[in-house]
Amino acid sequence: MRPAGWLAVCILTLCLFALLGCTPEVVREEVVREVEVVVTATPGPGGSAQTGQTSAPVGQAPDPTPGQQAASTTQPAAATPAPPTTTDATENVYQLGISADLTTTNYWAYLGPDGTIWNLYVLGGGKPVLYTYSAQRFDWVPSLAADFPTALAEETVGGQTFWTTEVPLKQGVKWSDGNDVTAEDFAFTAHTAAELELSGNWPSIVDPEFFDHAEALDPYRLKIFFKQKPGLARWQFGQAFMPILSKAYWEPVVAEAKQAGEIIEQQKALYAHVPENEPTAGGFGFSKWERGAFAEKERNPDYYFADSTVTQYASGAYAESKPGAYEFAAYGAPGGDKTLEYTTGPYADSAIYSIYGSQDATVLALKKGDIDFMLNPLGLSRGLQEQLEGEDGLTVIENPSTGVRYLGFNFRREPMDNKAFRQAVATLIDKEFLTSTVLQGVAIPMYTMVPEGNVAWYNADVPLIGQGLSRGERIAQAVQMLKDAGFTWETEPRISEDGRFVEQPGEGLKMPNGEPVPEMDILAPSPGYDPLRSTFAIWIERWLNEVGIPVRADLTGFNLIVEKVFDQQDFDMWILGWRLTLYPDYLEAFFHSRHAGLEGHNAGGYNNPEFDRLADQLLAETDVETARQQVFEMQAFLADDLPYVVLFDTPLVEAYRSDRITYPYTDSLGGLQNASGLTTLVQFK
Amino acid sequence: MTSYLARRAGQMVLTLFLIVTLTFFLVQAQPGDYATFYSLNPDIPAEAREQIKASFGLDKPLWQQYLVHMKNTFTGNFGVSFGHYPRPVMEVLAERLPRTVVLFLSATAVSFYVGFFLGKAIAWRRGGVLEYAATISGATLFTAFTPAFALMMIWIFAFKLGWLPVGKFLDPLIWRGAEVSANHVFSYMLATAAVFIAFAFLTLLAARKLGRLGTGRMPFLVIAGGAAVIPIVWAFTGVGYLALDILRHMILPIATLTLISFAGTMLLTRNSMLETMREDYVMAARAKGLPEKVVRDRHAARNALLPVITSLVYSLIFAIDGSVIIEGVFSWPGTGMTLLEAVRSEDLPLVMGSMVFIGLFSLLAHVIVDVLYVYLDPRIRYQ
Amino acid sequence: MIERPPNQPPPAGEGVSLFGDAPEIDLSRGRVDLTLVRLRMAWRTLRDGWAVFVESRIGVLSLAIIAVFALMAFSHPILMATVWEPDVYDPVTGYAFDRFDHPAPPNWRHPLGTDSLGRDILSQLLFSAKSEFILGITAALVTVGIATTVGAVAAYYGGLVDSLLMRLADLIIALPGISLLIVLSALFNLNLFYLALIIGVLGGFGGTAIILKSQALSIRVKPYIEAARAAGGSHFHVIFVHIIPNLLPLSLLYMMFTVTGAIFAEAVLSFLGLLDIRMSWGIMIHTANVGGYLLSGANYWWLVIPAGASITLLCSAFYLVGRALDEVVNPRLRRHDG
Amino acid sequence: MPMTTADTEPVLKVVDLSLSYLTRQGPLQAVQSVSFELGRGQSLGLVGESGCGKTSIANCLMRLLPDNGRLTSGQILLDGQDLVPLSEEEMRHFRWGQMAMVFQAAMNALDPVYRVGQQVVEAIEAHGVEVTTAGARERVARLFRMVGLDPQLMERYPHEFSGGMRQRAVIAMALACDPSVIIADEPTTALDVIVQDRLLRELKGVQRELSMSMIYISHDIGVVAEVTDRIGVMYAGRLVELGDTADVFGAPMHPYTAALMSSFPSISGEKHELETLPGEPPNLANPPAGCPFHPRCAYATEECREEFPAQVQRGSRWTACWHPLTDMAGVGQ
Repeated sequence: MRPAGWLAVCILTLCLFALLGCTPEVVREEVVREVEVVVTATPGPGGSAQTGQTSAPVGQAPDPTPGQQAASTTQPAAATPAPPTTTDATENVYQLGISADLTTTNYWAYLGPDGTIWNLYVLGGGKPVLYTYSAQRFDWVPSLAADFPTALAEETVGGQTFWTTEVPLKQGVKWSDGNDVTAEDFAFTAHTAAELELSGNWPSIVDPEFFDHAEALDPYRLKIFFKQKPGLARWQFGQAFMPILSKAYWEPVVAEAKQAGEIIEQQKALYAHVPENEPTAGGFGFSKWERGAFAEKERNPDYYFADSTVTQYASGAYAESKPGAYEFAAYGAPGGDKTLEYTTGPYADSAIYSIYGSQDATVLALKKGDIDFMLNPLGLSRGLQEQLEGEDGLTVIENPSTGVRYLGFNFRREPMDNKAFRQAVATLIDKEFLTSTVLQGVAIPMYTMVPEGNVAWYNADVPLIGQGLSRGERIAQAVQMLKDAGFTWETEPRISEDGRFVEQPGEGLKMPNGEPVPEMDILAPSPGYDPLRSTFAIWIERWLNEVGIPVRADLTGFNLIVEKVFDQQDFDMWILGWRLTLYPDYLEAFFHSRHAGLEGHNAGGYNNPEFDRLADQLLAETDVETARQQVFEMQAFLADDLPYVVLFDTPLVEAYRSDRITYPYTDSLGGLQNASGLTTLVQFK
Repeated sequence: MTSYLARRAGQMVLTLFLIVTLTFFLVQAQPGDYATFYSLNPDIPAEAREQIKASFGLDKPLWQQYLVHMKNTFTGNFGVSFGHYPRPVMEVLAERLPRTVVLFLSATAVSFYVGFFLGKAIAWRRGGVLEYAATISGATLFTAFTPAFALMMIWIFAFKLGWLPVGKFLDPLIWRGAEVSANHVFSYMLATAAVFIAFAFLTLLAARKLGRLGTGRMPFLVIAGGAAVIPIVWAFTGVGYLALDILRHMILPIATLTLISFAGTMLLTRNSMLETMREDYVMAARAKGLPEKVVRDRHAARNALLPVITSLVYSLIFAIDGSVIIEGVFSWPGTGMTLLEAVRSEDLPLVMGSMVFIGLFSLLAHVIVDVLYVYLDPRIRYQ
Repeated sequence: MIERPPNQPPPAGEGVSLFGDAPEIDLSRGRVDLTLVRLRMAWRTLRDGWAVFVESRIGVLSLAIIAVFALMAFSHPILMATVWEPDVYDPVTGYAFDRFDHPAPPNWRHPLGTDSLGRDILSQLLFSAKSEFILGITAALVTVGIATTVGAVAAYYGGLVDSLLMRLADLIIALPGISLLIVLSALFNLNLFYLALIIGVLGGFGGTAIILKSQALSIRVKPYIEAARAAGGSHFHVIFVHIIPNLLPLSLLYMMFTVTGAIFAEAVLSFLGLLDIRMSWGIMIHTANVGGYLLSGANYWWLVIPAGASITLLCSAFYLVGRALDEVVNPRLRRHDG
Repeated sequence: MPMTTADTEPVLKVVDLSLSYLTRQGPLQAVQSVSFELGRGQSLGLVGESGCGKTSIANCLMRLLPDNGRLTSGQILLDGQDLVPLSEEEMRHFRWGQMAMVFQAAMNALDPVYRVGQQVVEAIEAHGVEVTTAGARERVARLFRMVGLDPQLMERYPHEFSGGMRQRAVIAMALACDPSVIIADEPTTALDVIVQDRLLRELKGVQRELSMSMIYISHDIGVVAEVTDRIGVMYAGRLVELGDTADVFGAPMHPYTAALMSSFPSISGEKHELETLPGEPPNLANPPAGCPFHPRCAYATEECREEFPAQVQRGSRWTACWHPLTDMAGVGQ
C-alpha cells in the first residue's frame, strides 16, 4: 500500500475511535419506567395464554406448537418475592434466544397462515383469553372469564335452534389504550374470523360448522351461540381459548379489508396490516421489531394480572387471587400441601428475543451470557446438554415433550392389513433397547398415542406388546403369532442357544393365502433429517429381515415421504412423527375411516367400525370425565389393533442462566418454552 | 458505448429471463407441494386447505402459474411468499439484501486484497518458505469444512477470547433505543461506500487526465482526505454509534470469509505474476534501475492484476454462495439464510425469488468487473 | 462487447500434450506405425510431465495423500469381510455392543471411537472414503467428458454452435453452484449418484467448457489438423482423434478441481441435511452436530476431527495436485526453461 | 591487449565472463570465458546465431539474469568498478544511470498500462536526473525530439504506437539518464527494412552526438557492419573472433565468421551468392569437445575435435581457431 493509503487508514481509524468515544452511552438514558398501579378483578394464569392448537408432522422446522399438561412431579413453589412495585435504577431485561425471525406481528396472520413456532414464542400470550390451562397441571381455568361458563343449553331463536352458553367476564381488565376488555371484543374477534373465513389455525378455534355468533349481553356478560352441540374440542378446548383482539384498534382495519373484493383478497388485506401501537392486555406490549435481529416487548404497566397469586394443591385444588380484586378456587377446596405457588409479574422491564442463525450460535450466546434462555422447539441435543451441565451459572432442565414418532402401516396392502402381522412387527421392535442402549436415553419408548406427560389423558394400562422380552423371546413370540395366523416359511428362523441372536434367518415367508410376502419399503427420514428415526428404521429393517419379513428401509427426504404417504398413498410402511395437542381429539383425525381419503390424515387407510364409533362419540362428548374414559378406551384399542406402532418420543432439554434469573417452576410438559419462557414470571437476581 | 451498454442490458434481461424460467420449472418439477406441507394439520378442514391452495395460486394450471410468475417477476414483486404470507417476495428480499451486500462486498474486497497481496509476494519470492506456507495453508483453509471452521472462529474469538460478538449483525441492547432501523444504517453505509468509491475513482480518473504523467502522490492524499471526512460526516448523523456496532459485528465474518477464500485469488495472482514477470517490460523496468518494490508493484503486479480482476466475478459469486453456509453460523440473516430457510420450508416463491436475485447479483458482478477492466487496461475500449 | 485478452488462466497454447503435437505426420506411413509413434511420444511426454510434476514437492505430497485415502477406501470392504463383524462395524447399521457409553472415546476395538449412535467411526471414515472417491471421480469424469466434447465441438465448428454453447456456459457460471445444489437437493432428495451427475453436468457445460474451448481453438489451427482434414478425415474423426486427445492434459487438470468441488459440495449439503445419503464424511459431521457435539471442542474430537480433516485433506490434496499439474501443462509457469 | 581506435581507458571491460543456466538437464554453459573491452564513444557489435549467448551477455552486463542464471566467473569493469560483487541495491544505481539498454522487442519492453512518457519519466525520477516533474517532462520532450518523435506522443499508450515509434520511444528511454554505455539488443528485428534502416542511422547519429559507447547485438552481421566500430563473433557461448569491423569484414579469420557473412545479403546491396550454413548449433548442455564449431566446420581436423583452440592474435584482432582462414589463404600476416 502506498504511504498515502496508510495515512488514510490511520486517519480513518483515529476518527472511528473518536466517534466511539463520543457516542457510547446514548443507549442507556431512555428507559426509566413508572411504577404501575394495580386495579381490581379476576384471575389469570401467570404464563401466557395458549392459543392455536395443531398437530403437525414433527419436523425440524417451525410448527405451531401449543398444548401442555402437567408433569407428574412438581416442586414446592419458590418463595415469591415482592412484585415489581419499585423502580430499580437498573433495568431488568429478559433476553431470550430464538432461531428464526418472526414472520408477522399481526395476530390474525399469526393464527392464520403465519403460524410459526417463533411467532408463537414472541406473540403468544399477548392477548386476553376467556379460559386457559393452568400452569404445570393444565387444569381448565378462567382467565378473562370470571367463572366457569354456564352449561350448554338448547335454545331456539327466530326458528333456529342453537346451543348456547354464557360467560361472565372480569371487570377492570384494560387494554393499554385505556379501554376495558369487554364481551364486545370477543364477539368482534370471533365474528371477524368467521366472516373472513380466516385460514390456518382459525378454523380450529372458531369452527364455522359450530360457531354461529356471540352476543354481549352487557360488556361483562358474553353469550355464545353454536349451530350444533359442540364437543369439548370445539368449545372448551377450542373457542374458549380464542385470543381476543381489541375491537377499538382493529375495527377500522377489518372494515377496510372487507372492501378488498374477493374473500381471499380481504384476508390478504387483513393479514398484510402491520400493527402499530396495538393495544395489549398482556404482561408485555410489543414495542420493537428490528427485522432479522431481535424483537422486543416492553412491560405493560397496566397489566391486570400483575400481583395475582396462583396456588395449586396436592389435592388437585386450584386457587387464584389478587388482593382487592378477585378470588377464585376450583377443583376442590384449597388446602393441604401446596404443589405450586407463584405471584405474577411481570418482573422484567422488557423481554428481548434475539435471533440466532443456528443452535450452536445460540448455545454460545447462552454460555457467554448474551441471553438468559433459549427457545428451541427441539430442545437441546445430548452433546449440548452435557456441555452446558458443567457450566457455571447455567441450569439445565429436562421435561417430557408432546410428540410421538410412529411406524404406520398401509392397510390397503397385504400383509399390513393383517392384525397378527402388525402385532408380530410390534413384538420384534425392541424400543427399550433402541432408546436406552443405542440412543442413550435421548428418546423415551412409547406404547400409546398420548404421551405420558399428558397426565389427564394418558392411559397407562394399554397392551404393551413385547415389553420386557429378550431378543430370542421376541422372535419366538412373533414367529408363533405369524404361524397362528397362517403364515408359513420355506426356512423358518432359528435362534441360537443363548437366545441372543438369529442363527438361521427366516426365508420365503408366505402369507396365509399362500402367496409370498412381497418386498416392502419402510419410508423413513434420512439420517440427515433425523438420525433417531432413521436409526429406528434401520434396526427395524434388520429385525424384520431376521425372521424373513422382506422389508427395506428407504431413508429419504421429509417431503418425499409426505408426498408418497399423504398425497399419493403409494407406500407400504412409513415412519414419521406428530406433534400433539393436549386434548387428544387427534385420535379421531388420525384413525377415523372418514379421513382415509387422499390427503387425509388417516393415510394408512385404517378402517375399523368399532374404532369409528368410539371416535364419533368422543367428538360429540361435552363432559371431560366421560371424554377421558373414551380416550382411555381408544388408546387401549389402538395399542392392540396397531394402525401405528407407536415408537418413541424425545425429552425436551432446556437451559437457562440461573445466575441471572429464577423461575417459580421449571417442571412443565413441553418445557418452559411451552409457556413461552415464562416471561411474566421470571425474576432477576 | 451506448450500443455496447444497450446490448449488454439486452443480454442481461435475456439471461435473467432464462434464469427465471429455469428456476420456475425446476421448482415445479419437485415432488410434493407447499399446500400439503402447510395443511397437514388435522385441525384444518379440507375447505380451508383448498383455500390455502387458492390463495397461493396453486390451483391454476402450470402454464398459468408460469405466466403469473413471469409477470410478477418482471413487474418487480416476485409474487407472494408462502412463509411470510402475504408479504411480497420482493419485500422480504429487499429487507435482507442490504445485510448480505454490505457484508459480502466488504469481505470479497478484503479477501481479494489479501489474496492479491500474498499472491504477488509468493510469486516474487518463488520457492520461499512463504510460498509453501501460504499455498498449503491457503488450500487447506479454502477446502476447510466451512460451517465447522466458521463455528470454530466464533468459539475462539467470540467465546473463549471474548473479543467479538457471537454472530448477529447488531447488539439488541444498543439498538433497542435506536430511532432508525438497521436497514437505514445499512443503506447509509452503502451510500457512503458508493460515494467514496465514486470520489476515489473520479479523483484517479481526473489525475490521469489532468496530471497526465502524474506519478505523484497527490491523488492518494486527496482520497485519504476524502476518507477522513467520512467519520466526521457520520458523527453528525447521530447514528454513527449504530454503524460502529454493525462494523464491530462484521469483523469476525469478514475475517472468516477472507481466510476461507483468499487462496483462490492468491494462487491465481501467483500464476498471473509468474507469467507477467517473464514479460520484457518487467525486465525493462528493472533495467531502468527502479527499486524492486516499484518493479513488483507498479509493473509486474499491475499487469498481473488484469487477468485476476476477471476472477473477481467468481470471487463475488463464491462469496454469495458462501453466504448460504456462513450466514446461518454468524446469525446474519441475508439472502443466503433466506434461500436456505425458503428451501426448507418449501416457500417456493421465495426460493425462486432468491435464486433470481442471486443470479441478478452475479450478472451485475459481471458488468462491474467489465467496467473495472476497462478502467484498468487502457488497451480495452468499448466497441 | 469488450475486447479483452483471454480470460482465465491462459490455456497454455504451447503446453505439452499427451500425444505430442505430432507436427510431421507422414501420411504415407501405415496406421500401426503411427499409433506406435504416438504411443512412444505419449510415453515421452508423460515421462517429461512427471519429471516436471515431481519437482513440485507439494504436488507429490498431495498425490501421496490421495493414495493413502485410496488405500483406505479399498481397505474397508476387506476389513468388513475379514476382521470386522458387520453387526458391530457396519458404518450405518452397526452397533458396538461391547460398550454403552456412546459416543465412546477411542479404544482398542474402535481406534477412532464410536459416534453417538454407537457406530464405529473408523469404519464410517473408511466407508465414506470410498463414497467420496466414487462421487468425486464420477463428477470429474462427467465434467471432463462433457467439457472436452463441448470445447472441441465449439472450437471446431465455431459459428452458431459455438455461440450457443458458450452462452449456455456463461449462464451456468452466472449461477452460484452451492445455492443451486441446495435448491436441487432440497427439492429432489438427491442421492450420491445424482449429485455427482449434476455437479458433473454443471461443471461440464460451464466454466471448464470455456477453458477447454480456448485450448481447442489453439489446437484447431495447428497444421496437422489441416493435414488430417485434407487427408479426408471426417469431422468426427478429426474431433475425436486429433483434437480431443490433445485436450486431455488440460482436462486432467480440471478433473482435479472438479473432484475438490464435488467432495466439498457433498459435505456441505450433507451437513445441511439435504442429501439422501446414508453415510459420508458430511453425514458424520452432521450427526455430530445434531447430537450437539460440534461445539464440544477437545472432549469429543473423534466425532468431528477425523471426518473434517479428511474432507479438508482430500479436497486440498486434489486441489494442490491440480495446481502442480498446472505447472506441467502450462510451461510458462515452470521455474526453469527446459 | 590491443588498443582500439579511441586511445583512452576502456569504459567497459569484460574479463573472462562465464555464465551458466541451471536446467533440468543439468547446467547449460551459455557464455564461456568471454573477454572484451569497449572504449569511450566506441561501438561494439556482437553477432552470432540465436542461442549463441549474445543476449545472455547483454543481460549479464546489466546483471539481469533469470533465477537460474549463474555467473560462474569473470569481472565486469565499468569505469574500473567491478559490477559482479555488487548488491542488488548498489547495482540499481548503475543500471540506466551508467548503462542503459534498448530491448530486443520494443513491442514488449513498454508496459502496456502506462503512458509512454510516464515510463521514461519513471527512469528519470528513479535516478534523480531531474527533480521536478516539469523538468522531467521537458527532458522527455527533448529526448523524443532527438529520436524523431513528436513530444505530444508521450501522453499516449504503447498500444497506440506503431512498431517504429515504439522502438524510438525505447531508444529515447534508454537515453533518459545519459548513460555512458548503451546496450542495443536486436533493436530493429521486428521492423520492416526501411524503418530499420532509418532507425539505425538515427541510433548511430545519437550515439555519435552524445559520444556514448554502445554494444550492438544482432544476428544480422550486415546491420552490425553498418553501425559498429568493432565486431565480435560469438558461437556457442564463446567469442570466436574479435576485431575492427572493417578488418573482420574484409577478411574473416574464423570459418564461422565467413559462413555467417555469406549467409546474409549485404546491406549495401553487393551481390554475391548466399550460402547456408549446414547443421545446427550445438546443444549447450552437452557441447562437443574441442572447438564447438567443429561438427559444422569444413576445415575441422583432429585437434579441433580435442581441444579448444588458443587465441590467434593478429594486431588489433584475434580469433580462436586452429585453422584461421587468413592463414590458409596466406593473407593478413
